[in-house]
Amino acid sequence: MRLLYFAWVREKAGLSSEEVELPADVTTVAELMAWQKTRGQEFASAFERAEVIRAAVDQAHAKPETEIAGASEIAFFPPVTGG
Amino acid sequence: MRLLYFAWVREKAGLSSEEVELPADVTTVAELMAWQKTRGQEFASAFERAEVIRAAVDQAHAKPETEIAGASEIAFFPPVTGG
Amino acid sequence: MIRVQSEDFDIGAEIEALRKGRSDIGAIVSFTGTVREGDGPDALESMTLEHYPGMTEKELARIEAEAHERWPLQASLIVHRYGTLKPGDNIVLVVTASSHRHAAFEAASFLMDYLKSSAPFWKQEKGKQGPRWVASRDSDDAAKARWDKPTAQPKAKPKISAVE
Amino acid sequence: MIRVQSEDFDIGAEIEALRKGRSDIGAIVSFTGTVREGDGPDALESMTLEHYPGMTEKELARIEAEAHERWPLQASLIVHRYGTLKPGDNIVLVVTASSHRHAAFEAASFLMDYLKSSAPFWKQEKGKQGPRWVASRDSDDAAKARWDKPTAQPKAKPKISAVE
Repeated sequence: MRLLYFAWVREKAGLSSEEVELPADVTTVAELMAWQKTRGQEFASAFERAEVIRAAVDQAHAKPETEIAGASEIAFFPPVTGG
Repeated sequence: MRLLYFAWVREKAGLSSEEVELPADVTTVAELMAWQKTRGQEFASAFERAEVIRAAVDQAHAKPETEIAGASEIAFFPPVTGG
Repeated sequence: MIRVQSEDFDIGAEIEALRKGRSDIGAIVSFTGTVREGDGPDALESMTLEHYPGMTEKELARIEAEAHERWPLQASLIVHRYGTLKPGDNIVLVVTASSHRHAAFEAASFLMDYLKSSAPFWKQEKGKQGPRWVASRDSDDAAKARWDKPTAQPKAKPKISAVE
Repeated sequence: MIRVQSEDFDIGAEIEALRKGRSDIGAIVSFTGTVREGDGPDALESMTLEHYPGMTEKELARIEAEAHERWPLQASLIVHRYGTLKPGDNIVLVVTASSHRHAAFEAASFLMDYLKSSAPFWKQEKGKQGPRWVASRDSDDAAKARWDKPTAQPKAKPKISAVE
């Protein structure tokens, strides 16, 4: 699965994208965020305030409870500030 | 006093402006409209539906009860359709 | 700024002039009204706009000043044409600039609603059925009424045993 | 139509392209968002917009399609820039065309509110105090919520002796 990071989540995580194999028990966006916190200091810092981080599953806005089975691309980012 | 006419009021009255001496008992816009109806066939036709005709006293929108004493220019026209 | 003219206007150039040299604006809204051709027996060949020189400028300036009282605008422009226009031609341009997008949107919408109900212009359409003066629309008065400030209710004298 | 680009856009040319050869439109609204310089210690030197290529285009197209579902639009355009911009530069352009002025105004306002809350862009400001990610604003979410459709009330099962 491809993971993408934007804005300050990208800066804190120290990378903009990666390919990962997820543990079998990670089935929702919220579980994926919890798992991210366990991946070392940078990820712990990037996902420390997980409640303010938004996610997109296959390029569509997702909720914490959104299922990620079968997704090919999941992105994490701060609330958007376009326009 | 200068009187001006616009759009179909102008067409029916047959003129776009004139200088007139008003009778002393004509003191409001409504009275001026009533007087206009007495000024021959064209004016009777132009002011027949007086209730839909709007007036401006010295280039500001006026009401039937607006006083006209001291005004130098009064205009009559259909409801506006700009924009 | 207001202008009444028979010549066409260039929307892009007008917006550029309004914002030139400014880096404090944030939001610019423009409204352009154009002549609609219509179809069938109502199809237009041309439209002639008559106006009341002198009063038109006063009304547009008054409406513009009221918009600046109501919203924090940094700049604004109203350009209204008169004379004979063809389908697709520009009739009116309103531009508002603010640091807040909702102020810019609302002020532009307000300007158009007020202009439709207050600016002394009259449209005569020419088509297959001969010339026809366009009638004003109740919906334009209703649109203007949207912006009426709430009237202070005169306090009713309390009636004895009145139900509140 | 939507476009995501680093280059600047020409407001007048975009509006002209949208209306070219059409005499059925009547009302064209444009919104242009620009970089505000700000002042004092918050004064900007530049602003960098990052976005999510692929998702950005999908979101803009989705938002535009929703506007066309809600209002009778004859044409629309969203252009959003990314990259590094300076004070006064254009960021975003929204244009809507309709035969009804209120539809054009409302759709443009809707597009901007949705874009602010949904399009995956992030702004980083650079000024005297070093780079700073712009925080999202609750007021933008509230602005988007203005457009929420009233939720259909689930029909309650009739109670015996219910009062209608």
